[in-house]
Amino acid sequence: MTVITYREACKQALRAALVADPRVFMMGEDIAAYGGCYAVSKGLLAEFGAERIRDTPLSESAFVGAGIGAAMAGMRPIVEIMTVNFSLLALDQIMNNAASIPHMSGGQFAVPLVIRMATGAGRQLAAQHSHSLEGWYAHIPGLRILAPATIEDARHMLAPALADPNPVLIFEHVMLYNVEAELDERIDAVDITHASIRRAGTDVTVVTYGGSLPRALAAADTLAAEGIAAEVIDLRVLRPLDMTTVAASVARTHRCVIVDEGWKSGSLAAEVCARLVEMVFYELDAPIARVCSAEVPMPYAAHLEQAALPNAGRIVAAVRQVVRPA
Amino acid sequence: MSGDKLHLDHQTLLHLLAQMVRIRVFERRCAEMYQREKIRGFLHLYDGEEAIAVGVMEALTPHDAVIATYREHGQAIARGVPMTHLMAELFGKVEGCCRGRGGSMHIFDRARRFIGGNAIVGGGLPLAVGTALGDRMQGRDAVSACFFGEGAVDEGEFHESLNLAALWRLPVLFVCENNYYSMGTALADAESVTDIHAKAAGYGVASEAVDGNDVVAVELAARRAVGAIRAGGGPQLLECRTYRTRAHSMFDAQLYRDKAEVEAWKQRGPILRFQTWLESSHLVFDDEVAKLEAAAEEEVSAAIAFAEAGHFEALEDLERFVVMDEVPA
Amino acid sequence: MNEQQIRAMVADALAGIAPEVDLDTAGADQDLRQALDLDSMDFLNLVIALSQRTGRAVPEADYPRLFTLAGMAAYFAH
Amino acid sequence: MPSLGPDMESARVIEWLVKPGDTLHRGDVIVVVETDKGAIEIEVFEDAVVEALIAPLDAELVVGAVMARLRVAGESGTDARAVAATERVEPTVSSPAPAVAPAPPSAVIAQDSVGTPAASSAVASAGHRRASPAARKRAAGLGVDLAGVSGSGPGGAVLLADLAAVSAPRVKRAGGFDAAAMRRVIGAAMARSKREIPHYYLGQKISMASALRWLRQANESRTVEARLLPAVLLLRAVGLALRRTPTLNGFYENGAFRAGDGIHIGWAVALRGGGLVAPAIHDVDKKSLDELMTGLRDVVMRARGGALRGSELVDATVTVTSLGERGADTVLPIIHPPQVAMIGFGRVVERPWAVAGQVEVQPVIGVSLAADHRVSDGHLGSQLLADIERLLNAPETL
Repeated sequence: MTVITYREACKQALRAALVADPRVFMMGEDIAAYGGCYAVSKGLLAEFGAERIRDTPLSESAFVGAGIGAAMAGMRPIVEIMTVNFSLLALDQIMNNAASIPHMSGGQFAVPLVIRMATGAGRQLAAQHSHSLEGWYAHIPGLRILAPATIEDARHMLAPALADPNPVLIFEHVMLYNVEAELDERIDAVDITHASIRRAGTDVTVVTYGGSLPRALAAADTLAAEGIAAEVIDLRVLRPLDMTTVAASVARTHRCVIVDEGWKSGSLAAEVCARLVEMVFYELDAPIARVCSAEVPMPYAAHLEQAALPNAGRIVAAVRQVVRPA
Repeated sequence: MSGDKLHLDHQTLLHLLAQMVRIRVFERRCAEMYQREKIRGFLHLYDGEEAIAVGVMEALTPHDAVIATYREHGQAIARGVPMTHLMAELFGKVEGCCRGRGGSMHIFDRARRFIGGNAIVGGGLPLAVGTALGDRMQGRDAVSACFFGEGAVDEGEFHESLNLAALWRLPVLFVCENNYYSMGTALADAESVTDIHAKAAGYGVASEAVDGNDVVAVELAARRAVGAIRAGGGPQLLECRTYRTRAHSMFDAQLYRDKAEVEAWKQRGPILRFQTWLESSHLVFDDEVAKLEAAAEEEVSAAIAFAEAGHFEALEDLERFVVMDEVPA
Repeated sequence: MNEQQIRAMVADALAGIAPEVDLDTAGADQDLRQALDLDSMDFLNLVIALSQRTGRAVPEADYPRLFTLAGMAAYFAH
Repeated sequence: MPSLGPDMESARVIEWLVKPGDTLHRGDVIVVVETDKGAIEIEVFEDAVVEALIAPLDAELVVGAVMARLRVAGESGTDARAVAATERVEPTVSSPAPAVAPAPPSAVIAQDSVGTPAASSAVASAGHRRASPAARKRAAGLGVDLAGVSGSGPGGAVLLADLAAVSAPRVKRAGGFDAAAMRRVIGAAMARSKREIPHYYLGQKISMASALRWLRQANESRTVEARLLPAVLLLRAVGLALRRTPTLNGFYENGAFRAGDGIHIGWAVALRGGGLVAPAIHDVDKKSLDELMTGLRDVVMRARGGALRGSELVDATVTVTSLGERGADTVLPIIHPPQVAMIGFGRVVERPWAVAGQVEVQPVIGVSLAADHRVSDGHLGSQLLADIERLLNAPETL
């Protein structure tokens, strides 16, 4: 067992992928000489050279589109977008080309591309660097959307993502990069298909992913002291959703709270809620509750930003209301 | 076929004419099939622009990649996509090249490295940069030929892609089919600088403007450009000036241009000009033109019959190919 | 538990089993099955209801002691 | 009128550029029509001669309507073609989908690949009582009427926890029950049965000693809620026995016997205040005793509450009546048409019974069969009764 950061786990995954397959290369803004906006790719330029670690101009549409084209020409590109807000400049390429071409071409072309990007708030980066838009991407057929929330997932999700013949988007929450944990070296692979029960419980199911997982686990600790046993599920894969795991848990606990840093309106949390109603309506003993971000562009001031975000206290309050309604 | 010299022998000339006539006949029958509701959706025909696809494709090899526009029947036919599979696709049949999932605007043919009609204006340019990058990283001697209209020059992708291709000296041939109207908006109403090929200089991309209605001129220019790209000179841009003599799509009253203007361009149409020149120069024999026209008619009729006889994809397969099980070999 | 209490409890239970019957027509020593036209399913459901309300497990062998209101009062008195 | 776009439904003729007798060449513009998008010229795709202009100026024509009649070069006048409508029989107005669809789309399109709605198994017996879906489901399973349960949830909503304390099934008889009408229906059905069905009757006495002993032992270890009634053993025995005599399980219709698609036993439930219904308990031969007890409790409660589903009243392939512990000791049933058999059980009574040459007092039940002679005869009927006896004598096999 060694203790490493989430950032280091991401870097180890990239290095291993570059070593394992000569078709793998990286491109993105400031990933090479600068070392990556969040320092994830620091050192890779020296190790692998400028041909495989490519700084790009600030042209999200062009370099994401080039990643799609290179994937269709036989490469296995890893494209980094600095932050999810910038990915909107490449949304056309992701949606209209990467996600559509396999179907539109009648299966003649696949797009084996991985796009990584930072997501989420908490670093006072305000409204153009802090949003959680992964739910939008999870709307799009043809994409696989991953949200590694643990050191193991950060270390091991990349390899199966690169092996996937479809475009895979990996969302790394900015508040996780500095999280330290022991990397269990007995684990050398993870799947990118299933949700994971991170804590077992019988009274309520708390469904979350990404940067909200630590908050949900902290809330579960608090609740346990009150005699409420919360089961915490990490979705891990935001598309296609593993609703089998989630629904089975809710069928046991009969109650559910969904924690999602995205906005509530039209969110991933809304989707999980709707599917639960479709699948286990008659198992529900309380309305499904959601803890999401306040519906504001993320503000700069620390107290406003924190007030806008889900936190353990809000999760605890939501669970109490669901388990012991007033 | 490589090199930038053009041997204007009898067979070559006939071939160029035949290719353009095949496209023209195909498009005429498409219009007919559209009005009979055999073809639906948006249908954009290539009449008047045939010399560009035919001329450029002559300069390419089967290893090269072609990234096309949504007005791409002519590009597909010139690249060698069988008319049968093309027409079946337009009919929405499973025998179509994309099993009826793409339609007129999204023609793909993997075997011919024909990487898509693309119905997002400018959407194909980054893709071409990517295929060129992938080819070069894998040591392939291949050019990515990217067709786009002058409307795509309005888009950021044009500028991002020229810059990136030039920055990385990638083997991309940017082919601008400048027909002076992006749908119904005249070039001068959309671009501050209407001399499109001049924009390439800002990115250090070599460029040339050519009469897009002269098939020989297009082929010569394309051979020059492809030769320079293969020699490692980085991307090139070819602006082919032309005119579509039909409406933008089938449902277009053409309120934005004069009939006289259309008529004048028709008189300069690529087939009429080339055929007249061949005949007046006695480069073709009397019945050869009639024969290749009849052959084109027959080929298109056979394609229509093939499409008619085709089948619709089973509804159970609706969601097939959304998520791929493997990367096609 | 006196007879009044048991009568109230039985009336409440019967409201869920056979709401159309009128317990007032039954005397304390009358066999409820006959007085109220309860079949074996009704009677079993009545036993279940009384067992749950009193928290007493009622063995099958004791069923005959529950045929009358008086019997029930005696049975559940302890 | 040709279709020029997926959104075009019709257009107005504003100018004919040709007249009858004109010779046309492929590509000639012959008419101008006004569409939602402005005036558009219509061309011909073949060389032809104009025979007649059919659409008058200013006429609004739907897509597919005939505009003119042309004679294509080489054709005689009689089979001249209509412009732009050469292959059309019925004009369809602006149909963007292909005219031929290989299969009805509902099966595929109504469902996506991501999560299908769970089937609803709850019974809507509680009106608008506030209750959680889970409480509703459990209440339905228990046969509990939520109206009688006090809820601890918001606004008095019934939650699962509230049901844990709730006891017996509570069902209210649906309003508007008309005893006279039911009597007329029963009368009509029984009169038809007596008129049309040539009944034959068989009867037999069966010792219930083994069955009741087994049941007593089984119930000893069960909570009161989980206990079984003797009726369940009878039901199960009949269900299993009918497997070997399928011609007693089904219908006589249109002059022929049709076997039932399963062994669905209509269980005759007497209603207090008069009347009788026999709702079906499905696939009796495939269900455990516990499942049959649950099913029996469910249909009895709902029959008395007037909450039966229509299908339950017509699904039965055979009917069983049991007079219970306070009835007569023999019943001679009348078959419920179009069924072909009915089995009746009398009251269990203590009778002297010879066992191995000794007379003992044993609980005895009279079982009887009424069956339709058009379908079966007494030999087969006897076999059914023998099988029922064999099964009741070996209750551990039920």
